[in-house]
Amino acid sequence: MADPSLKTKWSRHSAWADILTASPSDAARPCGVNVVAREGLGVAGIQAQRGRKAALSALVKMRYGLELPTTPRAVRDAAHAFVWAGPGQWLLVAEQKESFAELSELAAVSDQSDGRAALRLSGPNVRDMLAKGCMIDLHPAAFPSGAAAMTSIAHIGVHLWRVDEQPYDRPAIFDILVARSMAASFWSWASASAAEYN
Amino acid sequence: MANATQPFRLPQIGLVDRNAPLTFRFDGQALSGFRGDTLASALLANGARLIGRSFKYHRPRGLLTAGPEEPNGLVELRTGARREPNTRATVAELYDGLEATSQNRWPSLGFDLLSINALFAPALMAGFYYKTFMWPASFWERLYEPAIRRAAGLGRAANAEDPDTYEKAFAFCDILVIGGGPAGLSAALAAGRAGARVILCDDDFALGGRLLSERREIDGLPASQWLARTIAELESFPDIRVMRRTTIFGVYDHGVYGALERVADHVMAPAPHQPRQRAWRIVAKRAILAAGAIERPTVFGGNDTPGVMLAGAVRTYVNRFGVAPGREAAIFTAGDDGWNTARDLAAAGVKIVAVVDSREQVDPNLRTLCEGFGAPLYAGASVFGASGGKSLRRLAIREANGSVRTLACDLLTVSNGWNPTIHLASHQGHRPVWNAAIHAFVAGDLPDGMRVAGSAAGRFSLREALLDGAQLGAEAAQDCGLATKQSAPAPATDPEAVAVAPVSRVAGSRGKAFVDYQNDVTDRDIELAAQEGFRSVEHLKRYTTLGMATDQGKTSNLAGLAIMAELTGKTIAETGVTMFRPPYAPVAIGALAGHHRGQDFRPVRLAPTHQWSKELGAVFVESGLWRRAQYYPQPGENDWLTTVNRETLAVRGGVGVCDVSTLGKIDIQGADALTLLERVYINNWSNLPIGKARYGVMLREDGFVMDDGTASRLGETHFLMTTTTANAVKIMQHLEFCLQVLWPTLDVQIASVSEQWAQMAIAGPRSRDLLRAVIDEEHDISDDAFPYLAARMVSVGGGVEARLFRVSFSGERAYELAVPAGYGDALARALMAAGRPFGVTPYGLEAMGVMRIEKGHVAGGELNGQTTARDLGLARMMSGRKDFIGRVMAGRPALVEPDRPILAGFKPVDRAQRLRAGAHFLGLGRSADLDNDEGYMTSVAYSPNLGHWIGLGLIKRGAERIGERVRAYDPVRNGDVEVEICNALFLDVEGARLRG
Amino acid sequence: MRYSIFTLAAQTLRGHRGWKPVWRDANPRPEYDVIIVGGGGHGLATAYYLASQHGLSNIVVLEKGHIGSGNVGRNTTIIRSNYLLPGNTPFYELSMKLWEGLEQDINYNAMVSQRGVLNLYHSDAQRDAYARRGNAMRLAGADAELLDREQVRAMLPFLDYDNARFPIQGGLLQKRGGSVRHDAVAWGYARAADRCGVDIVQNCEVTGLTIDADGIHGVETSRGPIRARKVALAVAGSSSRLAAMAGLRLPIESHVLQAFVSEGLKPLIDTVVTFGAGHFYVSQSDKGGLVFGGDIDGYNSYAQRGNLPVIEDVMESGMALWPGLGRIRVLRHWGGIMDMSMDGSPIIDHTPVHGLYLNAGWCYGGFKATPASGWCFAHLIARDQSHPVAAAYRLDRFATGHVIDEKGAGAQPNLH
Amino acid sequence: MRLPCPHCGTRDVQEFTYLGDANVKRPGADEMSEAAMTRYVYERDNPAGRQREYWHHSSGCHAWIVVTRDTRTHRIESAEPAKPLVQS
Ligand SMILES: Cc1cc2nc3c(=O)[nH]c(=O)nc-3n(C[C@H](O)[C@H](O)[C@H](O)COP(=O)(O)OP(=O)(O)OC[C@H]3O[C@@H](n4cnc5c(N)ncnc54)[C@H](O)[C@@H]3O)c2cc1C
Ligand SMILES: NC(=O)c1ccc[n+]([C@@H]2O[C@H](COP(=O)([O-])OP(=O)(O)OC[C@H]3O[C@@H](n4cnc5c(N)ncnc54)[C@H](O)[C@@H]3O)[C@@H](O)[C@H]2O)c1
Ligand SMILES: Cc1cc2nc3c(=O)[nH]c(=O)nc-3n(C[C@H](O)[C@H](O)[C@H](O)COP(=O)(O)O)c2cc1C
Ligand SMILES: [Zn+2]
Repeated sequence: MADPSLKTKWSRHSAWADILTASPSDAARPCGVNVVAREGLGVAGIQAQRGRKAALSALVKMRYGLELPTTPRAVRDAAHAFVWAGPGQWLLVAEQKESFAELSELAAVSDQSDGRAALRLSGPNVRDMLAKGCMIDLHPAAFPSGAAAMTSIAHIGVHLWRVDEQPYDRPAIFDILVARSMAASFWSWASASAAEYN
Repeated sequence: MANATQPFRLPQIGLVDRNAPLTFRFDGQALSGFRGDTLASALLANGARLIGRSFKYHRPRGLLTAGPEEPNGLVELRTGARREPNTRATVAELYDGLEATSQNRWPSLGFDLLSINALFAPALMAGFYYKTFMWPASFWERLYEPAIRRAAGLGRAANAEDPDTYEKAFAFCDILVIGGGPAGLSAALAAGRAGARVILCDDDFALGGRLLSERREIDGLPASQWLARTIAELESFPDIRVMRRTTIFGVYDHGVYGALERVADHVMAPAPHQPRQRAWRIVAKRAILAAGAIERPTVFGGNDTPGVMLAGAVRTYVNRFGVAPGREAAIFTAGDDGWNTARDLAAAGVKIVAVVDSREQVDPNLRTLCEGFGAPLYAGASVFGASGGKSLRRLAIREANGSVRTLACDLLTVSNGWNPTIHLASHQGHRPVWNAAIHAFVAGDLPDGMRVAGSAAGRFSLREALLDGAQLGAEAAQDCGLATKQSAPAPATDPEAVAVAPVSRVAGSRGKAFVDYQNDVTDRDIELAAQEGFRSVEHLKRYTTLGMATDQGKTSNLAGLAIMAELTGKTIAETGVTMFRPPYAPVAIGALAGHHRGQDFRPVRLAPTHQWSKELGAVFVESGLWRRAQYYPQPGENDWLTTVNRETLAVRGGVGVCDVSTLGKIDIQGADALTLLERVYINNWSNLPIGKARYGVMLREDGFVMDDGTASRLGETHFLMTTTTANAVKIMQHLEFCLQVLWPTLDVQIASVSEQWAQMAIAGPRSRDLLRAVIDEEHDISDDAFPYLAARMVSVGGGVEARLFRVSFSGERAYELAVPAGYGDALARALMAAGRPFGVTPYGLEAMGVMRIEKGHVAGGELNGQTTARDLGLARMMSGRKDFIGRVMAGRPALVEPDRPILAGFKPVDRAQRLRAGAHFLGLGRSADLDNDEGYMTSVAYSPNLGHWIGLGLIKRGAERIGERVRAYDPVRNGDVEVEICNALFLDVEGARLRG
Repeated sequence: MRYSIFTLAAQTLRGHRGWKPVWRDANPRPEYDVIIVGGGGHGLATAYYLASQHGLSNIVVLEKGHIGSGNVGRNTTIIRSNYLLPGNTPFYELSMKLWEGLEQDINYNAMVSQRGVLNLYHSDAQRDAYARRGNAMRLAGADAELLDREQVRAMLPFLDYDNARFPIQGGLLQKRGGSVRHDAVAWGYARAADRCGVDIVQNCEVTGLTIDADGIHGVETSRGPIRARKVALAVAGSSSRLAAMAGLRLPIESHVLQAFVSEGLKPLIDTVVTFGAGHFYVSQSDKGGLVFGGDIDGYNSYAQRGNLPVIEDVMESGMALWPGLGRIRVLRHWGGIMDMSMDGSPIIDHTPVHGLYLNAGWCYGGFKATPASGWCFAHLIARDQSHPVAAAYRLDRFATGHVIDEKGAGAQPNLH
Repeated sequence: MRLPCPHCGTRDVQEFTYLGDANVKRPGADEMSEAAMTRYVYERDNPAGRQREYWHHSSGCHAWIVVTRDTRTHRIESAEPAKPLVQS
């Protein structure tokens, strides 16, 4: 389903506008940390209604072909990810903005597409960089592919999950969401923390 | 043996890199050293012995140790904004261009006027200040205290903004190994071989611990080979992190360890993007404390004379740094270990002038060794006086038979046994226990997950260090669920003797005998403390300041309490030891703050229209974490009041727009959503139709007002609640508590959508006209279709979903229009473009505040956590038909006392006078004292509509006193204004403007 | 022996052989008129004022460890009377007046140093709240000045005015506020009480209260039972534990507050400063250490030590306020267990048990209260009637709603 | 400190908000009185030892949890969701 607001002439302001101005890296050298802003995502908060968790799982399975995770994990395919967001709660992250109305039968759905600013972080030093603020263990043994967590970094709440399928000793790729209003502060921390690797 | 510029540098010996000469300055004098030196070793190499002055008596002091326990050798390192006072020369790594200055002396290190204190020393006994300086009382602040302060302190802080940056970091492991000496290295190796995730930290820049300082063999080869091999193997494991220059400074609950990594302290200035230091929070399942041991001095007269040094430190200077701390050395030892120093000094070519062994029985082998030095051995003897002022010259020795002799020398090495470094084992309040066999305290109960290995466990031989490490490393790996392979046989070590019969103090000393060097605590001070009743070790510490200096008594505590034990006739075990506290070694405040300083102290929250406001020249104000537009000055307006008046009048006269995105917005859905609202708000919700909003007030459980805001019914079981900006997070948490804990059976789902929606207030008589121009045509917003308090989904800009609410804070016809935050900027611009014909004016928080005060709406000033709904004139809202949070407690006698201050309006009687929030109300003609205090002004504004200042306030029986005059008394701003009490509604009493 | 420059000089000549114990280390007798439980500042001051103001002398102070080992010996030494609410202001002002004459009264130099206490504000709302408080202080006869940014800058030029996340707009200054040498308060009161005949018994833990229908008859201790018809509790962080021995539940939680001291430095800062936008306050001790602290750790604790997050929070706040702290090193940090009351204000009252008196709920601000607390508690114990300035500190105020909630934080002891 | 969130796993205490004693129960409609509410709102056992207490995983999953902890040693015995397992 296409975003109904796409016909507007109003322009949508990226959460990273005026913030992610230039790449912090020196193009000539390989980067320790790569940062990509994820734009245009559709994000929805989903909470099962009382007694409807199983039905919701079934609906998600049917409609998206994905299994709703019941532990802190992200279950994804190319177009969608269902990320655990607390007991009975998920974030649905769609590569493109779309309607989530279908799920409203069984769940409280709240659009969060504009409320979250998303980054994809990768590179050989991505864990070193995240360790400068992230209070959870991102070692592959503790945070394998598909693991997800809500936590805070540098006093900013984040939702992050591992999206790569890399073997144990390969650098990982993380998707990370922060509140839109704090994107600039998050970047101030992230760019300072990555600086020594770029 | 001399090197032209470093006369005390030994040829060939040591680990410094002779191919990397470095230059540095001490007190302005250019000196040189090598890479691998510490400032201390380089100073000694250059023949510098006087390094600093003591705290109280300003006595000349030299180096006592070679490690972090150093009490004397403190300097100001670096210059300008990078100056670091009290830096221990013994751990400061030498770098090219280093500058250090001696401290706590005036005018110079060699000639210090305050050394005159030493003359008064007889009066300046422990705690003398408690007994005097009481008369006249006012002289304390004016005279005595400033003098004491100037004399006290040690180094001078830069007190300029620190130019360097810091980082924090978090690390996780199975096993944390604290200390990279033989015990720690073998522990890490055993754990690593078992596949554990290991972090090995060492304070030093080189791994090896005491092995770097000793001439030892492992498996028949120099220990350095074992060291190199072990380090190489450790570094080959991907899951072992070896952290040099990293001190574990504290042990916290549940396996959390604080560590400080000195990333760039060994260079002139950090590289760009490099932090100076990094503070780590390490989370470990298991920890092995392999922190080694600290040597203890003996207390005797003149023991602080520069040139008196600990024997182990002397070996460090000789063997590791290739420096001879003197040319003619006497050895004073209470055990076998002092003899190692004699042997190593002799091997390095230093002349041994005498060995004084306090034990009567000295092993014949050692006697033979002494003969080899060509030096006399005094067994059962002691050194009871050392003298020479700024540098040791002479010793007074009392022999076993009581005869006294003097001896010339420039170095005295003191060996009195070692204390295990167990500070970290005690950080959680576990008391160490006395081990009489080694005459030292060892760790007792341990923090969960910690074990102690090697010297730190009081097992002082190299063999034991290697054995303990290998065993505890393997056990810790097993505890983490890892299988360990058959361990390799422990490496063989050369023989060593570690017997010792410690001497805490030498009786009948000549001259002052220091226990705590840095704080100038002598054995006499301890005697005085005992005499005056300060006999518990904690009293002793606090009364004499023993162990309270920058070294925290690492070398001195034991001697102090041994003397107290002797004076009170108790054992040391009964006497006990003072509490060890973090940090193990002092930690820079900047490191623990990390990134969070200046603008990064706390995150900033920016509204979706921030950029737009900025372009309009808004002046921003901090409001919680948000940065909000306060007002929008235009050219020519040079005070804020002019701007705010213009904005206010523009709204009341036409239309204004204001970002209100910062309000908390909570989406509430579910079959029982209405029930939730009924239980958390004081007023009634059951009759709220779909498509309508209502104002609500919430109480805390104690009956005081918590928050207010509107909630809108978007569907049968779907509501949107707004909260004040300040309470957004708190209310969400409150609702989660209600739903998860108080009423878990309710079928309600809540989600914060505060970030999702940008929201603009559009207020003023022309607001509907303006809206008409931005809202898509198909939506009817006529007053019939969209009356006051309507709430509905609409669309704007040709299909952008939006929510429209007809609510008003300003008292004007007003709307709030919400769009997804990505369109917030576009919305603001569209409103401005469409509003040009109506003279649309952006307004900020100030104008909003003026208008709400004109309408008597309560906000932060009134919702201060001390007011009840009744105080705020909202008692009528409290439903009597239902239960809600806070209902019962709001009925307590004190909350319904008729005399409580109640909300009212206030106008200056002389309309030209200004009002101020915070003024207290006094009856006219009443004196300014507490008995006449009737309440206070909560908020004020200049009303451009009325042409004078107005205020809201809480005053006793306010509602009954309309028309009465009182004083608004504000002495802290020299204010005393006569005001009239009026209705807290200054404008449009009938509400005609609100409805159009 | 009186302390003075003359005795000091005389003793110096005699090699200090004549100094006597500062207080007697008494052994407990079987019975007293009044038992005071807790050898902290409040208990010792109460004993002294009972003896010196009310003529009682058959008094014992029982201390489970050594005197001063509780909060009096581990606090950040700030004294001030800058309170807002009428239940508090006159009490703290009495305390300030007693501090001002303390040393001459007890003949012990506790180093009462009126170097000023400055609370910074960072917003208009905070300014007005401070104005409200400053005005309340002036009405109560205390001194208070509201400074603007430039006046603060003139006093403390090194704070961050230009790049601060929460810029300083000004401050509320109480010049008579300041600091007092913490240990000396305990020792000085102990010496003064001892000279009035009070027994101070250390290493004597109260393990039970002997109560029947007529009230209290004494206490059980680790050194045996002791009888008295009046027992007064002044045990700060242990209040709930002692109250539980009498079957009472208090509106109190015990929380840990941490404190920090830096390495010794030459004089840097002359006043006490509190940061209004974060959790940080700092002063400099006579020895040169910066003494500072911040917020409580935030959960019930009886361990006298804290955890890293709050330590880091304090350092972040410190750096945000005063960027020159960066290279200054923390030397030691420790914690104390505070009796956090549900409205942030203390209790000095009878209990439902006849003869059992309670002094508790001091939160992180009871050091400054020491003299007035002792003064008013002694009054209550001796006359069985509240002292007028402490009349609001009733135990039943939570039931009646007469709470004294300076911060408006509500019934949450960890928010005060 | 580190608290074991039953949903997220063990996390730094910094992610949580403390409320206090979990043994106090809000009086039900039939027992509601000022005296009962005073006990609920103000009075606490404040034990030196084992305490059941409410924490909110505010930087994590937003669940309220009940942690059993020793207030003298900070040692944690257990943690469970505060919300009873109602039909899901
Ligand atoms: C880190 C920190 C900083 C602070 N900063 C300030 C400040 O700057 N300004 C300020 O005004 N206040 C401050 N306070 C608060 C202040 O220290 C306390 O409120 C005050 O000291 C409490 O009174 P007290 O001195 O009598 O308590 P304590 O000194 O704690 O005395 C209570 C005594 O009772 C004893 N005791 C307990 N149980 C028993 C028993 N069963 N039997 C016998 N004895 C028992 C204890 O051992 C203890 O010695 C601070 C507190 C802390 C922890
Ligand atoms: N002859 C004697 O009487 C005697 C006495 C004591 C020690 N020794 C010798 O010392 C060695 C003992 O080996 P060991 O491994 O037990 O101790 P060690 O002293 O060799 O190593 C301890 C290491 O821990 C580090 N360390 C200490 N505290 C630290 C902290 N908080 N954070 C990070 N690092 C810290 C030190 O920098 C040091 O490198 C043996 O060689 C033994 O023979 C001999
Ligand atoms: C105002 C003040 C200043 C202090 N200054 C020092 C100091 O300079 N050096 C030091 O080691 N400890 C200092 N301390 C801390 C004490 O050593 C001790 O940690 C504290 O009183 C708590 O006791 P504890 O650690 O034994 O539990 C100071 C304490 C206070 C209250
Ligand atoms: Zn969780």
